[in-house]
Amino acid sequence: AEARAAVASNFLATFRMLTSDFANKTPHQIVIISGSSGKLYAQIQHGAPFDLFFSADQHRPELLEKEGQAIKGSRFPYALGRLTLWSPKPNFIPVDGKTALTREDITHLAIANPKTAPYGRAAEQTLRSLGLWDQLTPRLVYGENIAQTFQFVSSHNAELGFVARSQVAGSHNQESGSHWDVPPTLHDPIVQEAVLLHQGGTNTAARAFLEYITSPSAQAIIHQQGYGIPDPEKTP
Amino acid sequence: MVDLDLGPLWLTLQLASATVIVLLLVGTPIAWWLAFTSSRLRTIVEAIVALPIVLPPTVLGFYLLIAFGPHGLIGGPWKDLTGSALSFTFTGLVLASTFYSLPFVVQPLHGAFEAVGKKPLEAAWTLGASKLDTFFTVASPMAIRGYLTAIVLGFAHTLGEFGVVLMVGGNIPGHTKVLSIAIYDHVETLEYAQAHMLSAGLLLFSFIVLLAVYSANRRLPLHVT
Amino acid sequence: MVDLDLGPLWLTLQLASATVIVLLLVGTPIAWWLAFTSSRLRTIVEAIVALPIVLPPTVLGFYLLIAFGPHGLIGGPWKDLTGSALSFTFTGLVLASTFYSLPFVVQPLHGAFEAVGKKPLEAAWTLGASKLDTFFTVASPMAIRGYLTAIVLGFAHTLGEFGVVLMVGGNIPGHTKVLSIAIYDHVETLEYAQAHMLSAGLLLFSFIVLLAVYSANRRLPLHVT
Amino acid sequence: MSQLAANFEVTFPTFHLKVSLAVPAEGIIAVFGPSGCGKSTLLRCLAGLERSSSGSMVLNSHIWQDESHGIFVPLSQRSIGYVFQEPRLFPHLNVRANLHYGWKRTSESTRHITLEQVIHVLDIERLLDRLPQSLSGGEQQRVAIGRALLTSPQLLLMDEPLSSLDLQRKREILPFIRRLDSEFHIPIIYVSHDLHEIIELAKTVVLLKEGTVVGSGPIEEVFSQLDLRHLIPENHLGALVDTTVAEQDQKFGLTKLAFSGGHLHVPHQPRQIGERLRVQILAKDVSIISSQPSFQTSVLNLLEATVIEIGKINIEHPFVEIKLDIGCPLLATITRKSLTALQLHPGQRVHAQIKAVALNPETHH
Amino acid sequence: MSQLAANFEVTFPTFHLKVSLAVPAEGIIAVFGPSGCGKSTLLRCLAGLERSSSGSMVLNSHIWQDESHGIFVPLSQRSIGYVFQEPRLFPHLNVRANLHYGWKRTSESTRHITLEQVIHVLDIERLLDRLPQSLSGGEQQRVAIGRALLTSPQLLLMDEPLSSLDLQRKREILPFIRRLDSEFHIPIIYVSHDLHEIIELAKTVVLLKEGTVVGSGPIEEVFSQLDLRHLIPENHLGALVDTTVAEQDQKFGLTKLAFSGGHLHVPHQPRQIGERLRVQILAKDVSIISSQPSFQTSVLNLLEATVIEIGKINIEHPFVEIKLDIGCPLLATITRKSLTALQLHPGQRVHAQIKAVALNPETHH
Ligand SMILES: Nc1ncnc2c1ncn2[C@@H]1O[C@H](COP(=O)(O)OP(=O)(O)OP(=O)(O)O)[C@@H](O)[C@H]1O
Ligand SMILES: Nc1ncnc2c1ncn2[C@@H]1O[C@H](COP(=O)(O)OP(=O)(O)OP(=O)(O)O)[C@@H](O)[C@H]1O
Ligand SMILES: [Mg+2]
Ligand SMILES: [Mg+2]
Repeated sequence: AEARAAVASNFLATFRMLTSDFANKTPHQIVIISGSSGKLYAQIQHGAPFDLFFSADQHRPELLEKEGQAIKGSRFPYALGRLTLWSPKPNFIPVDGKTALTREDITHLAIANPKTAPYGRAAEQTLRSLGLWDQLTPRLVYGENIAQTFQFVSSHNAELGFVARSQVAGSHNQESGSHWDVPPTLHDPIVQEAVLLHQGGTNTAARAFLEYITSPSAQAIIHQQGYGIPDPEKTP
Repeated sequence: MVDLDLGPLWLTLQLASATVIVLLLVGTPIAWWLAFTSSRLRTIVEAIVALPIVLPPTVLGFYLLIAFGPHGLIGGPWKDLTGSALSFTFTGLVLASTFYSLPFVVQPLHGAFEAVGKKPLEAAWTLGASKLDTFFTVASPMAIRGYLTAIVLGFAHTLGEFGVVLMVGGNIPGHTKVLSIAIYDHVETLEYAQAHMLSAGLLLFSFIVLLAVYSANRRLPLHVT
Repeated sequence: MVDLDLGPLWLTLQLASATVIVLLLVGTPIAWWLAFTSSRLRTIVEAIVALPIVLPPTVLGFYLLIAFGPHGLIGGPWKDLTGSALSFTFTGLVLASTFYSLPFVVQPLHGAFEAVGKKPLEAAWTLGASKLDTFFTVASPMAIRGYLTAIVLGFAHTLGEFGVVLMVGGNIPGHTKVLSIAIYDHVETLEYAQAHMLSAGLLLFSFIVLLAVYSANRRLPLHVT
Repeated sequence: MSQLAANFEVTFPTFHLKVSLAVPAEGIIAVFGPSGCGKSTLLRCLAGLERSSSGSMVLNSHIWQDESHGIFVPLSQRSIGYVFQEPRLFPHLNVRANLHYGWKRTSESTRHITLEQVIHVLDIERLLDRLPQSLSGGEQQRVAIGRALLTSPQLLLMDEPLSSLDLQRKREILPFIRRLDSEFHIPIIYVSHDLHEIIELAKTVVLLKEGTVVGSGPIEEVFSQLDLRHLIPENHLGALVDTTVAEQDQKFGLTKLAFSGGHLHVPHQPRQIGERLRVQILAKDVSIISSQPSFQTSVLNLLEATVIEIGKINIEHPFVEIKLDIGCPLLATITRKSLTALQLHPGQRVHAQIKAVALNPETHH
Repeated sequence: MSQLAANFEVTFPTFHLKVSLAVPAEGIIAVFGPSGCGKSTLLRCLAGLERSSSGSMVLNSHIWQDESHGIFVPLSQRSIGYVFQEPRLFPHLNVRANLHYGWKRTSESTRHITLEQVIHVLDIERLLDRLPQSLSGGEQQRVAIGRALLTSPQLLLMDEPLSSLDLQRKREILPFIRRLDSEFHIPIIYVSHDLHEIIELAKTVVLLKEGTVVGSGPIEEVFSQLDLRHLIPENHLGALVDTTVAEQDQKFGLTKLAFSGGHLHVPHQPRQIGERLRVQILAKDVSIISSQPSFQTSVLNLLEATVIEIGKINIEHPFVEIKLDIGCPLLATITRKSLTALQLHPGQRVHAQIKAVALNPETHH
C-alpha cells in the first residue's frame, strides 16, 4: 500500500533515507510531502489528503489531535533536534562556543526565526542562557527556517550561526569548518512529534511506517543523521 | 551522480501551459472591457485585478486554501457541482495560479488594446467583419506585443511561482509537486548539486523558449516604424 | 486584542518605493533600447530580462545570497567599493527586488514605447526638442499606460514579494523585516487573527492606492479614440 | 427610383450635427463644405459608426437604422464600403492581405468588383507584398480605396479619397469611380474639397455648413442657386448644359454637340452619335461680344445670346456676373469696365464667345 | 545669394532615391511629382530624419550635413520646421500645448512669428483647448502647420500641408505662407499635388520622377521646358510675364500692368505704382485673332503679337500650342481647326486676346 506523509522540511533528508529503507523492508511505499510545519498544519486543517504528519515541533501535532484531525493517542516524538553553532571557516569556533560568540569580528550571527522555527527558539534560549542575547541581538539575522539559516552561514554572509546538527553531521554534507555542539541543557529540548492523521487511520502502510519508525534500524538512521533519540518513557 | 526526478518538470510545464491558456481566456475579455468601456466601474475593476499580487504568495495561498476547501466559498460550490475537491488537485493549482498571475496578463493586454484603439476596429467592421472576427483578425494581431508580454510574464511567473502553489497544491508528487517546489526542496535539504542542476536546466530551457518566442515575434510584421 | 507591529509596513513601503524608482531608472533605458534597436542582440537581451522570474523566489534568493556574499560576484566588488556588505541590508533588498521585478517593468514599457513609435519622436525633434527632452515630453507621457502598468506591477510585486526578500534580507526587524514576512510569520505561527488583519490592511491600502492611481490616469488625456 | 433617406443628430462638446437627407441613391453624391463642418461626422453616422438615439437611415428598401423602432443593423451586415479620411490600413497585414480582408468577407454572389480590376486601376500591383508602413501617403490611399471597393458594397462612403494623389493618378481613378454606379449600381457619398473633382463626378451635391445641410439636390441646381454662391468659389461658377453628340470631326479632332440653343465644339470625345453628354461652361470662360464679328477668330463657339440678368455690382469687386439665355441658361463673368463699354442691359442681343478648350464634358447617365 | 545645396542617396528595398539639388534658398520651392516618386523621402533627408552615408546638406552658410567630413547636426539644432504629410499632433497635449511645443524651444530672439498671428491666420482660436483626437482632418492639419511655423525656422518643409483644406481656407492661408519668405526670410520646400497652389506660390520647382530630379529651376523655365510638358497637365501650361504696376483704375476696380510688350489689365491689386508683379497667362486663356478687330469686346487685353513657333501637330490631339512674341514669350493653345482657319505661320502678325480674369498675378520678390 501507499501512504502520504507530510514532513517538516528540516527532517526531509533523513526522512527520505527512512522511507527508502522502509520500502526495501516492506511492500509499502511512502509518498513524501514536505513543507514548513505551519504550512502543512494549515493544509491538514483544510482537508489535505495526508496520512501522516511529521512535524518539527510538538505544538502542531497536539493541536491537530485536539481539533480531531488526528487520531487520538497516535502522537509520539520521533526525533530530538540538536543545535550546533557552526562556521564554514576552520578554527573560527574553538572548543568553547561562548568564546566564539563573543568574538569581535562577528558581523552577523544567523539563527532561525524563533517565532516560527523550533531551532530558532532553542537558539534564542541558548543565547539567553549564555547571557549573550541582548549583546548579540543587533547582529542577528533570521532565517525563516533552519535550512535558510544554514544557507546564510554556508554562503559566508553570516560568519556563524546556530544550525541543526543534522545539517553539519548528516551524511549528505561534508561541510568543513568548525562547530560547537550546543549542550542540550542550554535550551528546552527540540522535540519533533509525529501523528497519525484521520485519513491514515485505515492505511496499512501508514501504520506499518509508524511501527518502523520506532524500530532500531530506523533509530540508527535518525541518530546517524545528527538527531537525538527521544526517550520512549517521555512519550505522552 | 546526482539523481533527478523529472516528474515535476512535466507537471510544471503542464501547469504553466494550462494556466497561461486559462489566463488568456479569462484575461482577454477583462482587458478588452477595461480598454474600451466608459463605465464608472472601470477603475474599481482595474484596482481589483491588480490586488492579488500585493499579498505574499503563501498568504494568498492560505486564503485560497480556505476558499478552495470543501466548505470554502469556491470549493464548496465546486464540490457540489463536480463532486471533487479543488484544493490539492491540479485543477485547483491552475485556478490558484490564474488568480495570482491575472494582473500580469490583464495589464499588458489592457495597454495593448488601448494602443490599438478604435480606428482599425471600425475599419474592419466596415469591411464586413463581425466583432469577434475583428477581434481575432485585427485587434489581437495588432496587440501581439501585449500578448507576448502577457504570455511570457504569465508563463514564467507560473514556472517560478511557489508560495501559492505550495499552499494550495500540497506538494504531492505527481499531482501537485511542481519544479519550483522540487528545487526548493533540494535547496532546503542542502542538496545543492541537484538544485543547481534543476535551476540551470530550468533557466536554459526558459532561455531557449524565450529566445525562440522573441525571434519569432521579431519576424512578425508588426514593429516600430 | 491582537497586537500589531507597524514597523514592517513602513519598511515595506520604503522598499517598494525605492525598488520602483530603481526599476524605472534601470528599466526605462533597457525598454527603450529594446523598442528601438535593430541590433541582433535584442532578442537575447529580451530573453535574459525575462529570466529571473522563472526561478522560484527562494531559489533565486539563494543564488542572490551567494552573489551578494562577501566573496560573491556582486557582493565582493561592492564591499571593496563601499566598505559594507550587500546582504542583510536595505540596499541589498532593493537590488534583489529590482532584479526580480525587472521584467514586470521592462516588458510593459517595451510594449508602450513600441506603440508610441518613431513618428511622434521625429515630430518633436523637428520642433527643436533634444532626444532627452523628447523622451520626457513626448515618449513617456504617450507611454503613460505602460508606466502605469510597470509601476503597479513593480510596486505590488515588491509588496507581496517574499522569497527573495526573506533570503537576501535576513528578516532583521526594522531593517529587512518587511510586511510580507510579518504576515507570513503570523500564518506560520497560527496567529491567524493578526495575519487576517495585516492582510486586510494591506489589501485595503493597496486598493485605495490603486483606485487613486487609476482614476487619476483616467482623467489624463491619453485615451482610446 | 432608389432613394437614400437619413436623419441624424450628433452632439459633441463644441459641435452639433443635425442632418436630414433625402437624395436619390444614384451616382455620386458629393458632400461639400468647409473644414470642420461635419462631413466626416455625417459619413460616420451613415456608416453606423456614430449612433444617436433618434437616428434613421434607409437605403432603397433597406432599413439600416430606425431608432424609433429600435432597429440598428450591425455594421458588418450593412454592406457599406468606407474609405476613411486617413488610410487606416491594417499594419500587420501586407497590401494583398489588406485588399483581401473585405473581399473574403463578401459573399461570392455579390463580388462584382474583381481583384484584378482594382489592382489595375489603382496601379498597386507592385505594392502587393509590402507592408502599409513602408508605403508613401498616396500609395496608402490607393490601397485603402481598393480595400473598400473589393467589398462590392451597396453604398460607398469616401472621405477625401484622392486628396494625396497627383493629377495623373486622379485621372486614372476618377473614371473608374464614376463607372461604379453605372456598372455596378453602387451609389457613392463622396467628400471632397476639390471642386474640379466634384464637378467632374457628382450628380447630386449636399452642401454642409456648421453641422446643417444648407443645400442639397442635383448639382446644376445647387451650383446656380444665388444664395449658395458664397460657398462656391467664383472660378467654379458656371452653367451645366445638357447636350447630345451630333457629329465627330475626325480631321480636327473635335466633337460637335447639339443642345437646345445650337451647337458646341469640344475636344474629341469617344462617344456614339446621339449619346447624351452634360458639359459645364464656367462663367469665367465666357466672353460677351456686342455684335456678330466679321473677322476670323480662333474661338469656335460663338453663340447668339440674350442678356437675362445682370448680377450685383459691388464697388469692391471688379467683376460682374451676367446671366444669358442661349436656349438654356449661361453664366458669364466680365469686368465692370467691359460692362460699361458694352452698355449691357437685360433683353439685349449679344454674342457669347466660349473657348472650346474650357469645356468640361461629363457623362452622368 | 542664399543657396540650398543637397545631395542624398537612400535605398529602400523597392525604391532608390538619388538626388542632387542646388536651388536658391528663397521663396517657395515646390517639389512636384507623381505619388511614390520620393517627395516625402526627399523632405525626410533634408530634415535629417533619413540619413545616408554620403549625404550632404548646406543651407546658406550652415553646413547641416556633410558625411564626407563626418558632419551631421542633430535635428533639434537645425532650425527646420516640418509639416508632415499626416498631422502627427501630440495626442497627450491639447492644441495650445501642441502649438507651444516648438515655440517654447525657440530662443526668444528668433521668434519672428507670433502665436497671435498663427492662431489668427489658421483660425484655430476655438480649438485651443481641444485634444487632437477630437479634431476634424482639416483642423488637425491647420494645427500642424501652426506648430511648425511657431518655431520660426530657417527652412520650412511642408508635405502637402493644405491637402485636406477647403478652398476658402487655402485662400486664407496661402498668402500667409507666401509672406513667410518676404517678411521673415523663411524659404519653404513645398510638396503639393495641386498645380494651382504651386503656380500661385512657387518661385522654384523641383520635378521628381522615380527618385531622381528630372527638372529644377525657376518655375517659368521649368514650366515651359518642352520635354517636361508631359509632367505638367495641359491646362497649366502657360507663360509667366514680369510686369510693373502702371496705373490703378479705381472706377472699374482694375490694375494696369506695364510690361515689355505693352499693358495688361488685371483685377485690382493692392500695390504701389511701380511695384513689380509676375503674372501667369495660361495658354488656354489666350485666343488668336488674325487682325485688329473693329468691334467692341469684353476682352480687355488685346495685344499685338508675332507667331514664333507652331507646336507639334498630333493627329490624335485636337489642340496645337503656339508660341507668340508680345515683347516677351506668350503661349496659346488653339484648336487645329482654328489653326487651319487662321492659316497661321511663323512670322505672321496676329492679335493675342487674353481674358483679364484669367490672369493670375503673383508676387515673387
Ligand atoms: N520605409 C520604407 N521602406 C520601403 N519603401 C519605402 C519606405 N518609405 C518609402 N518607401 C517607398 O519609397 C517610395 C517613395 O516614397 P515617398 O513617401 O517618398 O513618396 P512620395 O513622393 O512622398 O509619394 P506620395 O505623394 O504618395 O506621398 C515609395 O515607392 C515608397 O513605397
Ligand atoms: N470626437 C469628437 N469630439 C469632439 N468634437 C469632435 C469630435 N469629432 C469631431 N468633432 C468636431 O466636430 C466638427 C466636425 O468634425 P468633422 O470631422 O465631421 O469635420 P469635417 O467636415 O470632416 O472636416 P474636415 O474637412 O476638416 O475633415 C469639428 O469641429 C470637430 O472638431
Ligand atoms: Mg473630415
Ligand atoms: Mg509623400
